[in-house]
Amino acid sequence: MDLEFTDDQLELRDAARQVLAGACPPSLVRSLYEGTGSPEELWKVIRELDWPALGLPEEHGGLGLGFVEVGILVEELGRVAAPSPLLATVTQFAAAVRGSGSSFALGDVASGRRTGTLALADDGRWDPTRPPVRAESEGSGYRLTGRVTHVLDGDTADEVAVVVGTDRGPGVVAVPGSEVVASRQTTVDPTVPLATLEFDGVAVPTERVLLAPGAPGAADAIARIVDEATVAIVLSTVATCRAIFEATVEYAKVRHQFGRPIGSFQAVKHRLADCFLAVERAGALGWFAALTVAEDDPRRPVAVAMAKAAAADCAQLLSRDGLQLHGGIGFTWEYDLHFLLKRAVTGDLLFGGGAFHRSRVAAMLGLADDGEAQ
Amino acid sequence: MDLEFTDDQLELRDAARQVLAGACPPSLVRSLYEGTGSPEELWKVIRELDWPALGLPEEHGGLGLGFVEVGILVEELGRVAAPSPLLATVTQFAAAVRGSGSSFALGDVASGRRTGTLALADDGRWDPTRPPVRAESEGSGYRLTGRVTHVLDGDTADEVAVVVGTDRGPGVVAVPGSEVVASRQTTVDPTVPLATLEFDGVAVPTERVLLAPGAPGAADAIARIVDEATVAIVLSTVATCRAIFEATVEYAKVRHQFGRPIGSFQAVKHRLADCFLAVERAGALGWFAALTVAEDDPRRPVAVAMAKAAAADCAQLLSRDGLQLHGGIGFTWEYDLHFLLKRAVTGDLLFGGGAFHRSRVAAMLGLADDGEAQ
Amino acid sequence: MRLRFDDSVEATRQEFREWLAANRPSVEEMAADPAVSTGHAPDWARRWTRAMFDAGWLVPGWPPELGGRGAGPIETFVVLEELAAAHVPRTTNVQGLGIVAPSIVDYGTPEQVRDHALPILRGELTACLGMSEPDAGSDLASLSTRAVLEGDEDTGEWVIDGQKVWTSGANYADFCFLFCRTEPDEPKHRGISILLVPMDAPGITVRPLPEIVHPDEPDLNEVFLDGVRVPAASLVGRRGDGWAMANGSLAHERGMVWVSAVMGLEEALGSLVAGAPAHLAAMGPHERALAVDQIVQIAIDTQAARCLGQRGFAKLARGGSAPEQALMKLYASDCRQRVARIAADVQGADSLELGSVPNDGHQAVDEPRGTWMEQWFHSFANTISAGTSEIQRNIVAERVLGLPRG
Amino acid sequence: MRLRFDDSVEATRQEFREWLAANRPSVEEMAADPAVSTGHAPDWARRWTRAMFDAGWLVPGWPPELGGRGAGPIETFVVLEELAAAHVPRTTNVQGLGIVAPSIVDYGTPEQVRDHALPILRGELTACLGMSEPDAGSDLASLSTRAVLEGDEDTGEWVIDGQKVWTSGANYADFCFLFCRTEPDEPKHRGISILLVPMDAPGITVRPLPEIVHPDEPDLNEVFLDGVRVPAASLVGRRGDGWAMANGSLAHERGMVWVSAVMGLEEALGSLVAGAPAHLAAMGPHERALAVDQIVQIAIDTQAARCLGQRGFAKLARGGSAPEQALMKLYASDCRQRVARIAADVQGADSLELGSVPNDGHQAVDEPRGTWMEQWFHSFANTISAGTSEIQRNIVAERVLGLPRG
Repeated sequence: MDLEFTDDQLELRDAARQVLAGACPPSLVRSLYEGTGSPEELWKVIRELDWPALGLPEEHGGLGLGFVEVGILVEELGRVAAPSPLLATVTQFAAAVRGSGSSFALGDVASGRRTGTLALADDGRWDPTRPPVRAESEGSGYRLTGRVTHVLDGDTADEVAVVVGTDRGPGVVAVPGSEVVASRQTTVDPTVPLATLEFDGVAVPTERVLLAPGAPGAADAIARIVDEATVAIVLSTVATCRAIFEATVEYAKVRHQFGRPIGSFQAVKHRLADCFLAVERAGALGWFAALTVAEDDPRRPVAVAMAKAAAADCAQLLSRDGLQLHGGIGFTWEYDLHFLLKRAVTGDLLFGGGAFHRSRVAAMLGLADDGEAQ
Repeated sequence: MDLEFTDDQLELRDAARQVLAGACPPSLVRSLYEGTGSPEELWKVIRELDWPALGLPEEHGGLGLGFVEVGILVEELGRVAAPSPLLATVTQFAAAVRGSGSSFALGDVASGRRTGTLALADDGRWDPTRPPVRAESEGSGYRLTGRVTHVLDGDTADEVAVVVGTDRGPGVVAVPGSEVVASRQTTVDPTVPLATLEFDGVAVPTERVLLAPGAPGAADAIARIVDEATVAIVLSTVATCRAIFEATVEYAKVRHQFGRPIGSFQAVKHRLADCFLAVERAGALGWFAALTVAEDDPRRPVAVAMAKAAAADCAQLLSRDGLQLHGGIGFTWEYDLHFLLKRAVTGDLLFGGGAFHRSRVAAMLGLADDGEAQ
Repeated sequence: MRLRFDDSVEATRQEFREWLAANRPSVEEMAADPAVSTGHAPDWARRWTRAMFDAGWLVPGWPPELGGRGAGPIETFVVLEELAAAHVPRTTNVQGLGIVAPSIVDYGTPEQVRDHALPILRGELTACLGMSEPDAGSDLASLSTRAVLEGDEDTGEWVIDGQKVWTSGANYADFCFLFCRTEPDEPKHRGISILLVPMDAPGITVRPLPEIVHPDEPDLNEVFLDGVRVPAASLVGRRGDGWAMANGSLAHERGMVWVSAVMGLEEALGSLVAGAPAHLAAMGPHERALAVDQIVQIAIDTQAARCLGQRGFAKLARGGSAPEQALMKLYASDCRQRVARIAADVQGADSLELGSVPNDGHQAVDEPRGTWMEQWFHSFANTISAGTSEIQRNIVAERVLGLPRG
Repeated sequence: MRLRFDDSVEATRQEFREWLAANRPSVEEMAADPAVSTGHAPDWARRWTRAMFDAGWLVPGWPPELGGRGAGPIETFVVLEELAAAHVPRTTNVQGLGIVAPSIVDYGTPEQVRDHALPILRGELTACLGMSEPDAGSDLASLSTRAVLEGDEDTGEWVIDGQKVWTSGANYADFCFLFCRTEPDEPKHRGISILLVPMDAPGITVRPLPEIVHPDEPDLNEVFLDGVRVPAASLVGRRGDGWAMANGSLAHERGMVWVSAVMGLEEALGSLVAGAPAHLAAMGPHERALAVDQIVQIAIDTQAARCLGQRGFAKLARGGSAPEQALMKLYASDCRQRVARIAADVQGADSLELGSVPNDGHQAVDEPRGTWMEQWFHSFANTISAGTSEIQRNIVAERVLGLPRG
């Protein structure tokens, strides 16, 4: 097992970081918080760099790189709390298309002409075995009914991959964003726009059925899709936490109290050492999980659940200690730290929090009581 | 609510502490650890001071004081890890007799002529609703079958109060120690002697039935008896933890590293502040629970379960940090600290650990799933 | 030790409970015009403070002329307990009633009591507390806002220059209880004095600092003082005694500050337990047990905070010392933070929603309010201000445990 | 990044696995005569070390004359992994093989290599490490055991006086790798040298320090040195370079020390998971969920320790730096402590029983062994020795995060 980046991967990371330093400064993030800006310009830069195409196969206009490279971009976007449709488009929608064995709209995704997302959450619970949207057969297609919450970019995405339940088992279909009734949720982090989608008898023609309900292996394929989306949230969230960590270390070096930098106080040192551990721990588990996705390794379900649980621990600790160690300044709207704090808090809970994922691990270790959600 | 001692109570505490400083030095505790001593001399001192009689009613030769005063003695014994039959005799056996509405052998308990204990644990689980000993009616008495573990002083007590299950519900009987097959368990703390008792058809005549199975309110009475015994373990354990805490604070003041007392390092200070909180927290909850026992207050079941959970937290923290902050010296057999550490570890688990008691609180708050043990 | 108070105490409780029911501000009027800053006293709050003052319930331990009735500490405790149970704030101007007025009563001149303390107690004026500075947060004794006396101590004027920060309520308060350096040549703890400064004095600029939650209702402020002039008679107590008085002020009602913290915690726990079942029902059995256990743990902490507070209180009420009281700020603010985060976690991703809990005005502005996630963010005000939790641990270790300074 | 090693590495693994199956000490012989001190090498252990040496598996990265085969770090890792999977210790003389022999190879003379390092590597001698002193525990640079050179640097003798403590294995070891102060006038970090001292030299008294668990098999010792004389040629490396070498020694195989820690943790977790169901079955559903969650949490930690270790290892193997490696001792020893306590808690009061798990000799003496509660107590040896966890946090904060010294 080799958990370190190759030289090419390091180069990609550095290039991405440099681009985002210019294209996604804190002032852009602030403009979203203050309702004065939009992510459009950044999205243009990202499309020009072909990032949407990075992990897609060459036959669909992609660059043919793998999930590790996609993860590197996800990390860099998370580091700066970037508002961008890339995460949902690539790690949710495209993952759903490809994980379904389809190639629907991948060309448009690669070229950046279409954005997308994944709809699964039932009142804030992401359980692929219990999707909240029902699909009834109608001709050769389906008709959808139900309500999904916490859909990332749900009110702006061009395409929504919907995990649906039927009497024959679950499946995945694609619905145009224009046919969905979406309500933007007012949440703590405007760079992670979430929406509630209502499906009130939306018709899905056969060419938009990505994974036919009842197809052999459908449940496993959906589990894999959700795992891929979950790992992306992990990488993004841990990167955000690392940014909090680095900001806090820097602050501890320059902020003086009692005539010395607060970072020279042992209690501060020890907390920062513990924060460092939390970030490294979640990062190492996150990349291990990403590799199991990249290589389709059978350890994937446990690895992903463990990684999300660790990311939740990390987000809880870093959002708390990052804020506490900054003292009053971090508590003010004017200081940029809270963008990261709120992004960490959001990443902690999207696609399930720590206790949910630990309960999945318990079931997979064979330790949970019967009837446990997997 | 007044959680502070009265002047009389403070006087009792100081007197007890002074007596034990002389009668129970660390060398006595060590002699038990090394198999060279016995608790006999200390027990003689305790009997001469009428401590067994302290909390018993005057009509049975007692001094007529209350559970708070008994708790004060229990704390002082716990502080010095004293080996003594007092705890089991007074807070388990006599509590069982009185809680059953009986006065069996109380005169002999008060005079110190008879010691006693309580048998309830089923493989290390103290659940008054599921006693491991069955009683079958035989004439006007009963015949007992079953096996109980972790009986305090179980191989030496003169009388064993046994919680028994019958088809008509639970009850309590007294069995002479001489009629029981007891095997001493080899456990981490020889000052808290535990034994396994086998009941292989032991006959109990009617005069030894303390609480008749099927009597109205028997289950409640037994719950109250177990709560009283549990609170005593709490007070004893927290007192032991406080002794660890005080020893560690003193050590931190005198042990020098890097040219200064280790107690001047902020990390050590903060850990000791957290230890102080853990001790005060468990102590305050312990005394609140003791008051609910003393005054037969309806908040008792929740208060006792909370107090035992907090005592477990406290014992876990103080056994760990007490040992860690002492460094190598605390790790040696020659240094007396380990008597306290092992006593704390024992008190954490006797009468149920933290998770068990939190599960009781959950049930009492109405938050647990159905079928939960109360 | 015993569980119950004397009958006479319970009689006082009953008397206050009846008076409260008849005189309290209504739920509707509080919700219609909630305080938006700790320096802000809406009309209902001014009337309410005056009613408490007139009836002798405002500071029960004080004599009637100061809004009290010469009651004992246990009676005062019972009044606070009943206010909390009724969801009525004792005041919206927390620093004014809790620290400024008592300090003026303790250290001020009769004129200062008449013109500053009594108006606070009658709900006519609000006050803020000018302590922290950009480079003197936890290290208050390093403050550098300077006041120079021009003229003599009777007829002269103090000229004040400097900057305060994190000044709660300065955007609404009528005057400031201002800590300044007046004796620059003395050791830093001995060079600080306290001045009473009208907030509308020329040279004062208040810049509100929106917070990371509820940024539309800022309570914290920067206060810039540029050649601000106040009469020599604005000095509270003696020159250079400010640090000593600060320790006195902050310790004011030290036997009582835990009460509002614990009751806030109990209220939060109550909301959590009441709201949890709907969320718990959606969880699988394993996740549910973990969520329940978090609730149980904070319930135990809440009970412990109550017991610890009352235990220390009993010791102080008897004139003894109560080392455990030093833990109360640390513990209560930590618990208040955790209860909010636990409650947010129980809600799952739904906790990310903002603004869904209206301000009903029943809490002081400096208490965490709003959704659970908003409360969690807000709770850092308590773990950071008036001595961070880190400083509190140092204080406990050094002053209570006697560990040597580093 | 990838999950699998190269085929050539897997071929080495297979080769070693076959050799191991054919040459390993049997379960029965290890259990019949387990090592009782880290200075103790039972006969089977001596034969085993010699067999590893002869086959070039003992230190795979070294040349054949030193018991290796010039293998790369990944092959070495694979060998350690297979040993752990087979429950065979690499050595019973942990400090000898892990620190003393490599240090002599790095810094010693050819004669020292011949007479001290090679005998360790061939299982003929055992060594202990004389570092800590009563007043120099975490603060090693303050050590005061003194060595004075009588005569010249070729033919003279060092005369040693002082006291060591917590010296693992000193009660069985053949010689000591002894840190002494030889340059009392230099700054304290520059005055320390290393001497090779036979443990049977006149003037050495070893007093075993029974531990709070397993007191009948002490591994730690006090070592008193009273006018002990060794030849001048016993000096390892240069005078006054001892501190620098210590940092070199302790960092030896720094890319690898995590391996045994992580594998010990994985083994402990495996035992916990295997033994838990019987205890879980007796619990109610709520308590069971809490116990399971503790197991899950330590399982996540175990997996994380493995991933962290391998991530840092990959960086080092490429010649980069790996700041996360600095966390490994802290993290692994903390996890090892927690897994034992969690397992004890799962057992409930049954965990109080002592002595019910015999020593089967498959672990090094300095690893936690016995019942879970015994393991828990024993685990403090790792969180205290060779830099307490507190010191480790300081090191991480200062050296890795670049925070200023206090």
